[in-house]
Amino acid sequence: MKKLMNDPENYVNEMLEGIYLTHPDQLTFTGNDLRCLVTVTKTEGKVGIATGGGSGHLPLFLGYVGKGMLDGCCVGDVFQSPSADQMLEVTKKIDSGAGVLYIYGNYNGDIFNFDMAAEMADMEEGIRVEQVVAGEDVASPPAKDGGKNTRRGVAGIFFVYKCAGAAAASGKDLSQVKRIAEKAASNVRTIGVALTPCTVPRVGHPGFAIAEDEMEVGMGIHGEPGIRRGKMETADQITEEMVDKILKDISYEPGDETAVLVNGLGATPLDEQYIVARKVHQILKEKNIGIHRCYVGEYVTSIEMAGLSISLLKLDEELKGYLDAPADTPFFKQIKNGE
Amino acid sequence: MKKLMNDPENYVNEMLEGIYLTHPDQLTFTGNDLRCLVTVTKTEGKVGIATGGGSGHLPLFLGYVGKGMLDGCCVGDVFQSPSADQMLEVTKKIDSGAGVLYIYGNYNGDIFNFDMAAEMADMEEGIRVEQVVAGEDVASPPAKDGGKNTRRGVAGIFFVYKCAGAAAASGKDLSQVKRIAEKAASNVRTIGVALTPCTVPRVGHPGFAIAEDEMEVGMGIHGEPGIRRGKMETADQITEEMVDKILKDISYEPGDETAVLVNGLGATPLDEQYIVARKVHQILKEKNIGIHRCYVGEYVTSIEMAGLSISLLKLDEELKGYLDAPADTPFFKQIKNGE
Amino acid sequence: MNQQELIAMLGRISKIMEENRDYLIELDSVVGDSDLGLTMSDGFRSAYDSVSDGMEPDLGKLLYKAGKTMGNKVPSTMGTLMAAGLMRAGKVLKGKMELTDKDVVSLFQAYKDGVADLGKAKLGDKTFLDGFQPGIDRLAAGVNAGISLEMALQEAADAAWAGFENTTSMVAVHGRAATRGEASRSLRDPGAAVGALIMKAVAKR
Amino acid sequence: MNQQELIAMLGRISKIMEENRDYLIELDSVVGDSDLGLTMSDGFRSAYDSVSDGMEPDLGKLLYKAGKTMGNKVPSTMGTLMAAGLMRAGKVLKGKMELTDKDVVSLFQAYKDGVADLGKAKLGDKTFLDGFQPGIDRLAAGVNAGISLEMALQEAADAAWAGFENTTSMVAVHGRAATRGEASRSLRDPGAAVGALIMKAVAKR
Ligand SMILES: Nc1ncnc2c1ncn2[C@@H]1O[C@H](COP(=O)(O)OP(=O)(O)O)[C@@H](O)[C@H]1O
Ligand SMILES: Nc1ncnc2c1ncn2[C@@H]1O[C@H](COP(=O)(O)OP(=O)(O)O)[C@@H](O)[C@H]1O
Ligand SMILES: [Mg+2]
Ligand SMILES: [Mg+2]
Ligand SMILES: [Mg+2]
Ligand SMILES: [Mg+2]
Repeated sequence: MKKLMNDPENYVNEMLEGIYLTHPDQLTFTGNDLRCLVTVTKTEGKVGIATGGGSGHLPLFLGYVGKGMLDGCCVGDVFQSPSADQMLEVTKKIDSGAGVLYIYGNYNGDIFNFDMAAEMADMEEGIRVEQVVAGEDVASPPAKDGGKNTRRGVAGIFFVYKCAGAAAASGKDLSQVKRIAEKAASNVRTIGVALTPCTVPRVGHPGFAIAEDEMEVGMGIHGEPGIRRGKMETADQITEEMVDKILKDISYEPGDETAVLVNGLGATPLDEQYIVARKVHQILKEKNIGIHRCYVGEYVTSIEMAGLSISLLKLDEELKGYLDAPADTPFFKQIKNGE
Repeated sequence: MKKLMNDPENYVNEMLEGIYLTHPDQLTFTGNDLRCLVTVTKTEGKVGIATGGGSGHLPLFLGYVGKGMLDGCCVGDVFQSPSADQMLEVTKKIDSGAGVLYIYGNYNGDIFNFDMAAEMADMEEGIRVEQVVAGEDVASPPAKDGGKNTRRGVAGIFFVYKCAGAAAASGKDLSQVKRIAEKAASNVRTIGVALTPCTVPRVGHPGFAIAEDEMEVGMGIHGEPGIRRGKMETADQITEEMVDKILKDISYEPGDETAVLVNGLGATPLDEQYIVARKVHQILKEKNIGIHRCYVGEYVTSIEMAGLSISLLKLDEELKGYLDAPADTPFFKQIKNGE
Repeated sequence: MNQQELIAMLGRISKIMEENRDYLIELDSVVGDSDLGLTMSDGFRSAYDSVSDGMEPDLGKLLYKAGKTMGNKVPSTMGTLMAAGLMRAGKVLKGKMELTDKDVVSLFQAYKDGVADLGKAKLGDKTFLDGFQPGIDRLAAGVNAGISLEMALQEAADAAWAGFENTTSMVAVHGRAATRGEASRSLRDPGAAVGALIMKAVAKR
Repeated sequence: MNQQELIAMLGRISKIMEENRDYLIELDSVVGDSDLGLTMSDGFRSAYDSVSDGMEPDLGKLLYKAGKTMGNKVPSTMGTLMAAGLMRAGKVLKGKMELTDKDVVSLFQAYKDGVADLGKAKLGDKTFLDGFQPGIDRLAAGVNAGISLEMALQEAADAAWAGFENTTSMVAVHGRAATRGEASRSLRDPGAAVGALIMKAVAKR
């Protein structure tokens, strides 16, 4: 492991200090706690949206706090949930009377702590809180009939933020913003492929090993095991397998429209991400599925893992409208067409 | 080497196909040659700005073609210059009567080919072309007194694009745009540190070796040797050495202002880049040098090299104005404050 | 058990987690995200540190405070569950300045209830509970049968460890390991190891 | 030298670059960016392919076309310089359908001039020229002295190779190697190797 860092114990806090020094006009923190990020521009009467989760995924989570996206975010240590107290702190700061929506990934630690925070917000502060848990990794098992979602939340949460954020910015109320977030969450599917492991700074060695000529299809963003490990294949072959897995999981009719996210996990160059994006375009074109928007880049990483993920968001007119809305956060800017 | 690619021979062209499929509303190509990129929105009467160079540095070069930045770009194979014919093709397409400025890095192959293209544009097409060659790596030797610039061009070229692009967008004429580009080029300084090598896809193995506990300070973006190789140090120590080298090379007085670019080379997580940005802020604050803007992220990469570079652009009021102007390219968007 | 003994017990738990930091990282790296060694050693250390000054005479409040501190320090799955366990134990023992043997049994039963209520896992789901509850059950049985607390705790520790080892007969249905389905069976559950280590530390006095 | 022989000579240059692809990559990886083996084998191959059909009877135009093609195919430092060399040779020999021994000498001298004019390097600057010009000089001397072209070329090839080996006595002042300053001295120059390889391929007929 070679990392540009000081004491691994300070990895997250020093990263956060760098963030605040670099983006003072967009981000600040609350409760005297660097890990409780909030936007500097609070809009009265707007539904607040908060997220949170472990560090090690930049620009997720905190990078999406800003105009048209999120209002606040708690981050924990690398791959660790922040605490319920921290989430409550952020909730208090971003509520402006219209209530707060939590959007976060489907992980035990996060669920436990967001649940506790929501209860405290209600009991102690009288703030109405709703929750949407995003889990869309088709490499993890789907819910047993009627049971709760058992899938890992990965890069697709970006689309949930984008749509919910735009809905809140447009003045929708809490139940509407929740409905739209749920619609995005239930229409997105993701699958990843990992080529190398990643190292939690405080652990100091990779979380798993993978041979020089191997890849793991379906690996999670913390190194959770995937569907199969095998010899490296061509980008086209891998992309076909991945898109195929997604399309087997959610039905698209010819003529349907989708948004694509090709997401680098950390060490894979943009070149390779575009080589994969090219193949995604070709496959979807062949199936007569329209691509309304395509995003390529690092949106949700796994520290310095090599590999990438593909997410598809099935669109209707409502989601398209929210997806197209402008946004301005430290890590994601979308300028409205024609502006 | 593990890369998500197909035949290495098609690496660049397939990457480009992915780019055009993903950004059809911003980029297209000319002369039936994928490697001759131009913006889709030509502004009559505006000075055209073209750049070019080898692939393997995304988002450099082509990622900065768009509003407020560049009009056209030629890319070659990985780490190889594009040809004079290609540059001529782009030049013809982007000229709208006000002439064209070439901005490119200080490398032999690029110089030879841009020189030839400029001559052809003048002789064959009657297009006025001016050139600014950017070379600011303080780890490479400075010009011998009065001689031409012998420094490698690295990440600092981003600032040259930004300022020249804003000047051209504001309607300045060719000689003014050139003057501003030169001002930016002569006031920027960069130094990098590499932790791992990178692999040219068609070569198939790393260009050099570096031990698991070593780093190389001053390495160039194609793996050119740096100033010293040594044991890994803390982020704070490395940052101090790097900033020190820059400040020894260009004088800043207390009260001067600068723009900072902390640039990831490919495999180094954003977390680590921010840990370094934090230290840069601390050092400059101590010296009473004001940071007008700070950019952190991957702006100029070396395929999948781990490491980063630090660039400082010494500012005056004129450069500040151009730096603050909005921009909208596939890879770089800046929204004007208060918009 | 008096205040000093209770604090010492928390100290032993903290120590055993530190000693097993790499072991837990190792176990978690096979099924999860490798952090368990960090969260358990940091978490129980912070729990212990928050009460080691002996300023809190109410042993219920003491446990509650230790739990609250741990929850803020390491809010991972296991960190939060352990915090919930300590806090529940604190609620149940609130007001006591000294614990009888039966109180000690209550402490661990409440701990387990706190974990089970937040996590909603059942015995056999291959979680912390499977490395903890067998110990609690044996402890209760021993104390009820009138053997010495020391001996009951020793037997409890052995039972807990056997419970942990026995997780290789179970399929995970919660947390990261659950995504492996049947493939999780052959693996030992890291959270159950924590349960067994707690019982081991408690017994070793 | 007739058209077929000239084309065959270009074919041999292409072949030697292919055979030395990894060797040149190796040399360039020490001082530069590792691409020289790729650019030289791709470039001379494209130069050869563009004229191998024998449709161009004017040997000057043939060389010019080969150079132009190479410049478009591999516009790196050396690719562009080699293109400039071929194009200059083409200009000088324009109109000839057959080359005398003196013309062959002119060909290589023009080639060298094309490279020198674009690159502005001097002998001793540790470039292509240092592995090429010693060969040309010997070739000219041999032909002037009246020895057979075959023997003159063989002597030229040996002189060129010695020139290449001798680059370890020079400090680079151009291109990527120049940033190493004095440290570049002990290294053999990759571009000079190309110069020597060209002469070797030319001699081997
Ligand atoms: N619902 C649950 N109830 C009890 N224990 C659980 C539950 N879910 C997971 N666990 C335990 O948590 C352990 C993993 O803890 P931890 O490493 O903190 O998880 P994570 O890193 O995924 O947040 C598992 O081995 C399991 O024993
Ligand atoms: N100005 C010059 N004139 C002649 N040869 C040069 C000049 N500059 C560099 N060279 C040669 O070019 C070689 C490197 O070529 P190449 O690998 O194509 O460069 P790059 O990859 O940097 O574009 C050097 O070894 C040197 O011999
Ligand atoms: Mg965890
Ligand atoms: Mg090159
Ligand atoms: Mg874990
Ligand atoms: Mg080279």
